[in-house]
Amino acid sequence: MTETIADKQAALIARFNTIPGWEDRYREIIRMGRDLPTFPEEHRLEKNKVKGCQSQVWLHARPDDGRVHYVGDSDAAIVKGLISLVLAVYSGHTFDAIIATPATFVDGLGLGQHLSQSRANGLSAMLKQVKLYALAFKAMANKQTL
Amino acid sequence: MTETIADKQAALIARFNTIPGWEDRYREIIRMGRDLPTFPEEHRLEKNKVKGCQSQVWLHARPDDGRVHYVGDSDAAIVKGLISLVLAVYSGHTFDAIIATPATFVDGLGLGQHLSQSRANGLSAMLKQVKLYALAFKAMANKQTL
Amino acid sequence: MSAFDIERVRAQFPMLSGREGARKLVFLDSAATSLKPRVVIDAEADFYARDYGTVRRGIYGLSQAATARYEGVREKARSFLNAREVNEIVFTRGTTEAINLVANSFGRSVLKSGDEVLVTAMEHHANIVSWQLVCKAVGATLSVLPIDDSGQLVLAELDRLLSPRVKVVALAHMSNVLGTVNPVAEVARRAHAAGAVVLVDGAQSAAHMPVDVQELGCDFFVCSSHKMCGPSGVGILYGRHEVLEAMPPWQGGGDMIVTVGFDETTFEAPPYRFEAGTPPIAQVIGFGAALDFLDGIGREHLAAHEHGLTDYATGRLHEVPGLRVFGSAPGKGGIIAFVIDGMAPYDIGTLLDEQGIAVRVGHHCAQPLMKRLGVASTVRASFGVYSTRADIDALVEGLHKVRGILS
Amino acid sequence: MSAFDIERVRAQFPMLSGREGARKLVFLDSAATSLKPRVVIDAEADFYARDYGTVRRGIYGLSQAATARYEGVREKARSFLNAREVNEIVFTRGTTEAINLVANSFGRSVLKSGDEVLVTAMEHHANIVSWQLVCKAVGATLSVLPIDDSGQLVLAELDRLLSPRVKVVALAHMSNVLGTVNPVAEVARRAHAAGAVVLVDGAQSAAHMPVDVQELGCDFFVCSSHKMCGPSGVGILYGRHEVLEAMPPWQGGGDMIVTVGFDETTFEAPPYRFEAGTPPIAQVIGFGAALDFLDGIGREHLAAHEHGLTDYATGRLHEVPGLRVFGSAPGKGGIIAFVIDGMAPYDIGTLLDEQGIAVRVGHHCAQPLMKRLGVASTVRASFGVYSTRADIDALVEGLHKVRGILS
Ligand SMILES: Cc1ncc(COP(=O)(O)O)c(C=O)c1O
Ligand SMILES: Cc1ncc(COP(=O)(O)O)c(C=O)c1O
Repeated sequence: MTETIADKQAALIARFNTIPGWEDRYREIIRMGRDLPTFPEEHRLEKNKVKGCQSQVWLHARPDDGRVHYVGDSDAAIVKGLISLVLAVYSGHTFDAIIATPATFVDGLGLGQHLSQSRANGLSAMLKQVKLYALAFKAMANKQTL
Repeated sequence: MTETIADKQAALIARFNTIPGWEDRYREIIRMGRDLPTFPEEHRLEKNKVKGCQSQVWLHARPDDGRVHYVGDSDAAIVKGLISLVLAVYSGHTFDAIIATPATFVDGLGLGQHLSQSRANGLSAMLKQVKLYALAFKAMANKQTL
Repeated sequence: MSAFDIERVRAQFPMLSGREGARKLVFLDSAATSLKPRVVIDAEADFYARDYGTVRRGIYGLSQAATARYEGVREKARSFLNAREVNEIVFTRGTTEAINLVANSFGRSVLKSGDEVLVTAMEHHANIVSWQLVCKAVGATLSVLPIDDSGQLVLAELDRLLSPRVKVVALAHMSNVLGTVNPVAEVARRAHAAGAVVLVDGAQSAAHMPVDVQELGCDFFVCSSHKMCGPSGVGILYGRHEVLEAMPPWQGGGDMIVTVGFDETTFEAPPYRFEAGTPPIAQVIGFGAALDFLDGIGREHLAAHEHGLTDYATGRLHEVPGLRVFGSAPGKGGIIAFVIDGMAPYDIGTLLDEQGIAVRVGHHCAQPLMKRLGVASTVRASFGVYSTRADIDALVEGLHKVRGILS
Repeated sequence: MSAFDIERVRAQFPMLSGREGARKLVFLDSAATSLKPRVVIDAEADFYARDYGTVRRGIYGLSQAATARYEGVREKARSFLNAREVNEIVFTRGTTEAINLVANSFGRSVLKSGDEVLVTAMEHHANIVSWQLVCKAVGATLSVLPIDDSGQLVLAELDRLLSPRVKVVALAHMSNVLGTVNPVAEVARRAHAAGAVVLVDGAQSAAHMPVDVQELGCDFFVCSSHKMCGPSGVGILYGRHEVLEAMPPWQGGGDMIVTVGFDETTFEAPPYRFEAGTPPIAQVIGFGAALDFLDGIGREHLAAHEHGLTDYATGRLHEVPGLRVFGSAPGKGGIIAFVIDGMAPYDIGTLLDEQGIAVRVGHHCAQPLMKRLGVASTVRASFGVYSTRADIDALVEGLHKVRGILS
């Protein structure tokens, strides 16, 4: 895995910029949501719900050798697509890379401004949760090596 | 007593209109306050206080053969003057005349607008109290004649 | 369809006419909050710029004049609701605070352990949680009048539920989800016969139909300025004189007292007893302009206009395959909640927003009702005085486009 | 005297510059409420006209943008008070509601029969009556830290009064009558050592000096927008995270819940837990413009300007025969309460008003303090960012004229 988080964001933006209309950009997002791996039912728990979203969002993560692997789901197709974008960008990277790299790609996708600034749609809550997992795993790992 | 309440109001307004500056109009009001008969100390009671005034105001009334006689006082010189105006207009008139005749003179005195529209200075509270006495005495009188 | 000139009405709303460069707004969320006419915006701004003063405290002219205008709006509000006395009108921050005032002042002084507060299955959280908090504090319980599948109260259950333990009946005048207009006068009559007082949540009705609190026969009626073409931050609690008079103060502070001592304090009569501290002065004055605006149109005309839109919208929405509306009570108001099979309300709302169409998505602060309806959330379109058939046409077209993207 | 251009400041206040035809206003009642700069009036009006939407509820763009601005003001307020976290800022209607929130939520959950709330002899009714009501409900009592003849707290009495029964110490940052700035950090240190939490009433300080809640070390700090060049109808409760976090909700309604059921309801974290219902949205946004305005001037400059005026006014007022000022604490703020021998404050205020000079007359919502001072009421002149020596000169001249009429 040589591609950085920043590389992946740039690639995503480039790809979306080739899609002309907003309808097709949403179609692409929704399509990506459909490709999201099935969310394991054993993780569909209250504690894995991301708070502050207007739709239901689940996010689970596991650490693996200094990296984080995420799975996610939502009952809304667009949000599911956004999750798949977020995970495509962040999943599988190192604790430090995830913690250090801000999510800049959302503004570049050519979607309504509200998707990026919203407390309501939960994208920011989701991104926060992604980072919190990395922070928590890093803290645990440091403790174990002490 | 042939002069009506309306006559008296008109006379007051006419008199004040001959006074050129606001300072002298206030001096005249304050002078009239000084002429107010001494308020009988036995009536300086909580129940005779007029509520809703920014200064302290006392008002007492007694019925006499279908007419109301008022006495009043205040710790503020201007308010005392206003009381004396009000009593000069209303005191000694019949229940019905007092109840029926609105106080129109205040606007005509050439004082700051605030004196007339105020809940705070208590002029309206005072006028209300003047009418309430007349109403109450009338009700009592009707009951006695039943 | 309407007895007034809708284009003239719309021209008075800068959000609809005056946003240069912005896309035309299709605003279908009037049940959440209404747009503001120019007269309301100006009333508040001019007050700050030319006539600003605090109320009830100053003897100087500006303060006296502000007080007179503030109290003048109280009289306007009395007349708007046809209350008997101006002292029956208390200004609050809005509906929510008004209900909390009643729950805390009236509720805490009257409710005892074992007592009940009866609400309905269609209430907004404001009319549930406020009572829950007080009930919990005093050991009382909440009971619930159910609704049928058309979204109407099951009145047949009312008398059974009105046990002598019920001290308060609190219900919406108009549901913010179903649009149902409840038979408040009938409920109040029966509640009074059972010895309970009645609070009517008029958040959704006040700006959309004539309201006469004497005809409704309720003890309390509450509403929010911001849903009535007025400023945010202000609302009305109407309380029947005898009930208000007997209520202890809730919040303590300036202007609600007669005398304050460290040992003993005596309180003003209503409404002042319930207006502690500096009130939302400029907002009350703006609210006065909103009441004049609504009365200038005439609430019968307004109700007729919105009923026409509701009928039209109901018909047109049924053209959309898989669309299901919640609430089919006869005479329902201008609020239409719906879902479309297989599509998340969030997705529908987001894709309508991309088309400049503002609808509300979610539980609408009525989670218990959502549970009763068997959904987690719905889309909701709601109308105001400025809404048009063109708005509804845009919604229906927008929904067709949404379907094209989502399926 | 001032490090900023006072004429440029004044030009921004329409009440001082833009009232065509009106007499020049000498406004000396800023302690009651402040005038508004154009930027604040416009921020609110433009929001209604161009960007109006409700907050926290809509997924459509207008609502999202309104939410972002609303939350942006929360961050401005955090920075204005130097709170640690943005979640420590709760929007209320004003100081009075903020104190009542603390008294009811914190007070009712912590205070038990026999406990005490310690206030001072110079408090505003808002910081007395709110506590009295709660004390009465739970069987606690109010104790009082006295003041000396210069209008300063008698700190020597503090430790004696800080018995283990004292759970709350509530005091003004600046007295609204005496102008005294209290040594809040010192009081907070000792109160914390005794196990009490500390509420600081910042109604009079927030717009007139730099405020740093971390330096003050208080648990709560409250203030009102309308006294800070901002709109009426909004204010701030700052609460230290740990304390706020542990407090139960006060009012129930929309936006303060996570889930609502008829059986059980769970609540949001602070600050949302304490903001039930639709908040004063436009007012919060206008308040943000006011905070920017004050910060643009710089609160050190502002404090220096007002101290200069206070010194100047104190000197000039002593020219008036028989005039007696209450409060001579070193470093006092821009508030001067006085009486003139043999003249009722009401008469003085009325005759100043005739000359276009607005001062406050009365008990200033501080009846217990009036009793301590041995008067029923006083005249009060108070300054704001726009006040000038010319205002003070007009006052002194006006008082000479008043004497000429009254004596
Ligand atoms: C010291 C103090 N506390 C509290 C208040 C009450 O503020 P508000 O009326 O804005 O709630 C005031 C102002 O009147 C005050 O000066
Ligand atoms: C029926 C009903 N009750 C209460 C409320 C709460 O009103 P507010 O948020 O203005 O206090 C609303 C609006 O959200 C409502 O629709």
